[in-house]
Amino acid sequence: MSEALALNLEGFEGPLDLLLDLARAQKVDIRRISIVALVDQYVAVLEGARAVRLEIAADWLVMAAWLTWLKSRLLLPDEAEPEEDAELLAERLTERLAELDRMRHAAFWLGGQVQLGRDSFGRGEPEILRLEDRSGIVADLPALLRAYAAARRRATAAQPYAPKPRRLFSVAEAMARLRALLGSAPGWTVLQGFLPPGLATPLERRAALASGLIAALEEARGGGLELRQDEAFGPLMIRLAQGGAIGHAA
Amino acid sequence: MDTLPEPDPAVFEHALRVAEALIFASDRPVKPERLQMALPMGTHAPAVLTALQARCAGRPVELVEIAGGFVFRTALDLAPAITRVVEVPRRLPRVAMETLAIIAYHQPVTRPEIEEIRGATLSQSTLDQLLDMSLVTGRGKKEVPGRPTLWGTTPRFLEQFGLKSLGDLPRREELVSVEAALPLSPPPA
Amino acid sequence: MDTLPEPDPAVFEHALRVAEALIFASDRPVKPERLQMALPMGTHAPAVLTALQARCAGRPVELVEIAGGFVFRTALDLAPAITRVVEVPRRLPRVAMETLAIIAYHQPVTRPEIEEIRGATLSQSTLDQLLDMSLVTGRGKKEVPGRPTLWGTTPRFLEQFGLKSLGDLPRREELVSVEAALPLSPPPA
Repeated sequence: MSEALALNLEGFEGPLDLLLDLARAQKVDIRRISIVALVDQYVAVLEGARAVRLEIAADWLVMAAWLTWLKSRLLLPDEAEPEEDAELLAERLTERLAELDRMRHAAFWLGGQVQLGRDSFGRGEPEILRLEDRSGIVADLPALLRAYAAARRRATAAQPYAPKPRRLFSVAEAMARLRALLGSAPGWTVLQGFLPPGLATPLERRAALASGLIAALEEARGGGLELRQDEAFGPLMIRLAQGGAIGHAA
Repeated sequence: MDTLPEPDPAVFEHALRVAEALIFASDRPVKPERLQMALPMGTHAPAVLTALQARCAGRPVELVEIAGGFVFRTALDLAPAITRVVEVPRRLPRVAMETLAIIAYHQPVTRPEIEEIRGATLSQSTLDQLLDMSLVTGRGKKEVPGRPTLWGTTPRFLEQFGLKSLGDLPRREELVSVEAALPLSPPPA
Repeated sequence: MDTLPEPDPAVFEHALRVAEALIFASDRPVKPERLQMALPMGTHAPAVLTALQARCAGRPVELVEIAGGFVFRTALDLAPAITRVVEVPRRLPRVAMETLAIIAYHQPVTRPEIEEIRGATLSQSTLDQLLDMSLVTGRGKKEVPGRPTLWGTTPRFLEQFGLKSLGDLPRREELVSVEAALPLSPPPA
């Protein structure tokens, strides 16, 4: 007897499953079942199962404890307000059982439907109704332009780094040039006239001018030439010192 | 509504041929809009489908409306003969069927919610079974701590059980059995 | 050969129904031996198949013999109506797109020149791709040793990129800063 009960318990998918089965045994609308009777039946089944097997899953025992508590609340005379409304809890349990019952009916209804692959069969080997035309391409002008810019940037970046050669006119070069040219230039001449040709950038020209000025000042210090500037920011004029010989000073 | 002009009988006949071929060749329900694209000018998919359905009645392969479209399906009386040769897929166990019913009625629904309704834990293998058969699918996450996946049924579910839409499922109130006794009443025909 | 006894017409009719449903549901051509397993006693697959083939002649779906078995196939005349042509345009690979852009801006240009501009070798397959799509074409030979082909774009190129003429292309300087540009021939006018 108790053996049968234990086996019985194993056939259920959890306490709610068993409760639903017991509720159905009352043969009334699930919403009108007697919770008190249900609790007694549940506990009885569980006790029977415990007689043969002690290791009953915790959720079964928790449900038993909760149901016993619920039963005691329901049986108490309504005196003071209980902290939780037992009627409400019983109603909630009933509603849960009703929902599980509905879902079980739904499963049963589904099982009775005409099922594909069991009662009726679809096309086993469908035909391909799609023909892919791959002749077109996705490409628009922005993509083309991006590609061009990207290719050029990458090609440029791939060039080995070579610093731009900068033509600088050193002071030593400037002095050599002054010496070479001044002899052939009679009288006052603008300093810029002694700068080398072919200076491309403004930076190179300013650097050359500075070198030229330093070279001229150096020669003037040695007495080789004379400098003159008539006004602030005016042109710098140079000439060979009277009687002097450039290059022999210092 | 405007009354549609009567189509030329030859054109209508051609439309029937096109419809039969298109639906026959397809492995999934053909929606009227899809059929309309293939039909000759002046013929209308709903009228063609109605005529085709009438013509195919009683044939070994019948035209049925499922999952929002039309498909050919073998007649029910032939299943025993065919199953002798065609491999029959395994039956879904009770747990899987119940879980599927809960997903169908409560979708989108999370796994903890399914477990709550069934009052038992849901094993991964049960969910895997339903996923393998493409009967259910994930439908995003529920914005609660843990972000559990929301489950729902697929168009394949409708096809499997021959439903036009989820609206074809019995209403919840109809699922209550007043006699409340096992075994359950047989399903509606 | 023995002459087979004439089967009961009702049984033969049922055999025809079974055959039609089975072939419809099967995922591969049905061999007569396989069909035989599903047929009612006293009916023979070859005779049933012959009768079914005759019955389906002229229908939108015909019974055809393929690879030693039988399958239903939609009639050939209906193929254009039920086949949907889907355009699946391809994306040009990056190398092809860059090569095309360089040809567009530097035409007429030889392959070694393209390689120099891209700073990478140009595979024949890339050039073939552009030729296959009629985006570029040969425009004579350059009169240098080896006489390499000069490449230029086609009217199809203008069409693809929605250009009235090559003059519609933005100027090169607007795309690549002067600093970055290598000394190259001027862009098309």
